[in-house]
Amino acid sequence: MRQSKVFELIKLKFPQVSEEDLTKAVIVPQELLPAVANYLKGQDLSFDNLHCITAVDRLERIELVYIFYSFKNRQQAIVKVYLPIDAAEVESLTKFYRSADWFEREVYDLFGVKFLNHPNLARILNPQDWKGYPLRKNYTNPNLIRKP
Amino acid sequence: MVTLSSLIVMVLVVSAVLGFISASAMFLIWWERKVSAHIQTRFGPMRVGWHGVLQPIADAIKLLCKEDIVPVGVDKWVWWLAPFFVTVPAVMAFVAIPFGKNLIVQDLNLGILYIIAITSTGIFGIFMAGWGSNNKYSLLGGMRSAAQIISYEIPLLISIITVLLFSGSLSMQKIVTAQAKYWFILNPSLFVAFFVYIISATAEVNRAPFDLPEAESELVAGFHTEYSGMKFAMFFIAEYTNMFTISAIAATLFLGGWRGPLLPGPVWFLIKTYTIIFVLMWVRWTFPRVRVDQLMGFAWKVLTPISLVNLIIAGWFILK
Amino acid sequence: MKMSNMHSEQLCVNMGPQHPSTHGVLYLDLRLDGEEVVDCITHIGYLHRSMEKIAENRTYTQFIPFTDRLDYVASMNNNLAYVLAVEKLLNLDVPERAKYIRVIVAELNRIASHLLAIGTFAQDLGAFATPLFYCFREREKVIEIFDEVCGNRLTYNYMRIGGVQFDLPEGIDRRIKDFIKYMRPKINDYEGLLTNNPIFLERTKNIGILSKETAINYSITGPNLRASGVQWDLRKDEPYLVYDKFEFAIPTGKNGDMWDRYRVRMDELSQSLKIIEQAIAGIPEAQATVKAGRMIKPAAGEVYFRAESPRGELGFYIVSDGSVNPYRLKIRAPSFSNLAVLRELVKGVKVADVVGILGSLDILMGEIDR
Amino acid sequence: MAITEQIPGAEFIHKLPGGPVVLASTEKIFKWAKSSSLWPLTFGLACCAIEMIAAGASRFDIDRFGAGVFRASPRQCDVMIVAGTISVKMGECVKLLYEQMPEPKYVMALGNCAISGGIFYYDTYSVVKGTESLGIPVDVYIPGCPPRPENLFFGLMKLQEIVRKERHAAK
Repeated sequence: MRQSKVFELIKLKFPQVSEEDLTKAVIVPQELLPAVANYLKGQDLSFDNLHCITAVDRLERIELVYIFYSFKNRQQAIVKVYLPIDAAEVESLTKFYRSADWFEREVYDLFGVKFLNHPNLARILNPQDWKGYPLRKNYTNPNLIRKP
Repeated sequence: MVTLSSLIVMVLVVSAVLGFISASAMFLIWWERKVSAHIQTRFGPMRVGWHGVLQPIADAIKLLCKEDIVPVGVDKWVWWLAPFFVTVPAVMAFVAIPFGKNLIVQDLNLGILYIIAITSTGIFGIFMAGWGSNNKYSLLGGMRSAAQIISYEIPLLISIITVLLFSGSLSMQKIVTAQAKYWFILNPSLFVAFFVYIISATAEVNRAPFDLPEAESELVAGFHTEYSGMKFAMFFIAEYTNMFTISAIAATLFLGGWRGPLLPGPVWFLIKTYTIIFVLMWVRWTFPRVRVDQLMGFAWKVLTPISLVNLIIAGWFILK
Repeated sequence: MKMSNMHSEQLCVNMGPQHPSTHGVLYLDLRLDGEEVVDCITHIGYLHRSMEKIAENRTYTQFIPFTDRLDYVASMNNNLAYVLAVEKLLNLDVPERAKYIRVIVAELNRIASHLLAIGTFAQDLGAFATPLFYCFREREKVIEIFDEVCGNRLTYNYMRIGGVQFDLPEGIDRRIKDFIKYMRPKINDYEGLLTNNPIFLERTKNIGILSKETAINYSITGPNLRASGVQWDLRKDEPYLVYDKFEFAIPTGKNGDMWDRYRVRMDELSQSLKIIEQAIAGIPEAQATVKAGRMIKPAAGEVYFRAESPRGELGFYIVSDGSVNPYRLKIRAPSFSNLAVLRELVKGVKVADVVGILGSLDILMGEIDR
Repeated sequence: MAITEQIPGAEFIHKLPGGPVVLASTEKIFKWAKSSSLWPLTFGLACCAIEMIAAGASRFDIDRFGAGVFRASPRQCDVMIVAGTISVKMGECVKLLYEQMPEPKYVMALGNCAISGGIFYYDTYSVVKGTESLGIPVDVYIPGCPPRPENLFFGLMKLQEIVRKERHAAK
């Protein structure tokens, strides 16, 4: 089963999703994410593994990248969520996938994306009193010396 | 009434014993480092003296001139006294150990009882160190050691009682004399007792695989985590002295003490003792550590029943 | 009265960041009830070196040495996963000989890494230093080979985009064959020292059980996943390089306890030796590198590639905007997920088992904190 | 203050004929003991820690120099080998560990990261630029990324030299 097949199946159930041209990733509107994740985990597709969550700062928006994996079908699916940079909030997936716990904390720590209903949304890599979100493109810190 | 001459003799004997203890502890520390190194295909200390023989002396002098830190929040008195409570019983046990035919400080007629009674008080020091340090690792180490020593005291004593059934005396010299015909270890029931004794004694002196009170991979350094300098050295010396004591008791009770052909008594005694110590070291550098509940289970469910049954069988043999 | 009804005041023990058996700078916040663990909160980030930020300011080639320092016990495998990801982005195919060389060095490094894992695991269980030093003795042999191949002992920086830095030196195949011959009986030595030791069995059997479902749900990968009974190895299931040409088995466990995790690593040692043997036999004589240029400018796009590193699936998610630097580079480190499950595993065990379970998971702080 | 001045009655010994000689040789013995028994702290930060273990393992065996007793408790060790990158989060802990060590104490910065930040100097927000920037005085720098165990031994021998050449046995 190819990524496009996964997209078609999701599209059938959720007509609002679209496909990213360049990467063929499934773009999901942010309010639909829990429903899509629930569907992905369900019987039809059985994506039992949330392999990775990451984010990309595209200046005007933050792209959340979810990589799902199905051990049953040996199949990978990349799902993206576009978030506005000034109100980066999305529902947490911890109730479906336990691995989401630390991945989401990491994204929160480095990009400042708020995951709603996360059991313990605290910084994970940086100290708790850290200011700013380091992997955003506009991040500055006196400790950060640019390579000449 | 203490006369001057007896006072002088006393001072001489005490200094001889103390000298022997520190020399023996240092030798054991060096030996352990060499044995462990050779087990691990290394050399161990090489640069300080011939094959590193001066290494423990260098270590001791260095520890002597280290800063003595008293951490904030320790229970001062308890913390200060703990190393002494560990070291003094270890030294006192030497009173009743027979090194040779006449080479014994005082042949008490309750010798073995005295040694066991004295060495068990060492636990106070360990527990004081654990409690007084105000450190959680130390506390856990102290608690473990208290539980461990109390549990292993029972099979240890029962195995010794088995010996006493055969020797008919508590005096160390009389026990050695009782082995004139054959070593006690050759008796099947005492053979079992010997192993029970060695295992419980290993636990008693906190050696691997029963080194839970100072388990490095779990509790950093266990009960002596907060000690530095000379106080730490005292724990170290006490540990090795205790190891010598239990091996000496094993040699006396089961291996015929200083008895042996050709060589003089003290030499035989030391050979036997150091052989047992070597076996303890060998075990230490080979086995993983047991867990605390397994340790207790082993004492109560395995060793105690074995030693009790063994005692009954031995008693039946003697009565028969 | 039943023992389970007895509770004492909760004791909070801070294990780490400096602790002999936290494998680096991990900080565990243990809540104890006597000796029993009630809860364990894991704090990471004490080795956070902001690799991902560095990547955004380096060219693709310049970032290779940084991947060495991710999982510093298995640098070759990190190099490999990274260059394969970039090559996938570039759609670049490397010569056959380079693929063989990559397989050989990656498998050698897997052996070195597993040896360290087994040694430190035994150390954590309290077998003081001896098994660890035995493992290091054999590891030195691997390092010697690497020293000859690329001139460094720990951080190799050997892979290049489009091949490898140098071709293998003369006569190295002889040395590798010697190593294989030397290593096989040594594995039996470890079996004798640890596997059948009653204390070791008692300490590891049925402790820290990680079920299949939990493992998948927590996104555990690598030997830890296989120990839970999932037959899954990227080298077999999504073969990259020339792994599909070799014959090797995927060792799996049954219960997912500490002993199974140890067992899987032990078995993988001999499987890796088998792969190296076949690779040495089949290596073609050819050019080892294609010129990819120093300044690589991939077209705008995104790629996710993962490879089987000794600790699990190491993934690189690279976003390119067409310039010489990656726009964003995400490192999906296997240890990160493997450590996340610790809290689940240690509930209700004794303190001594916490370090044992941690050792059996074989985590490495370098790639967790990045 | 010299260690011999701490000995009770040192002044009196100094006045005796031959007293200064005794004191000087005592001082020498102390220095010898200190230099031949440098116990390191079990404290690995990053990559260099693996090389530090390798230095202690069979092939290299740091125990030959009497420095093989890796103590896990900072109270019982003499030399802190800062082996690896110090992150901002870890900085406070490193300082605390240094303060917990009893005098006389020494610090070896093992590897470029511990010296200056190394390859993690530029473009990072979370790496401390070397041990000295934490306010910890460093006695021996051992460059390399990571340094080979031989380099560590060379650094150790240099440290022994420093200890033997100290003006006073007590720092």
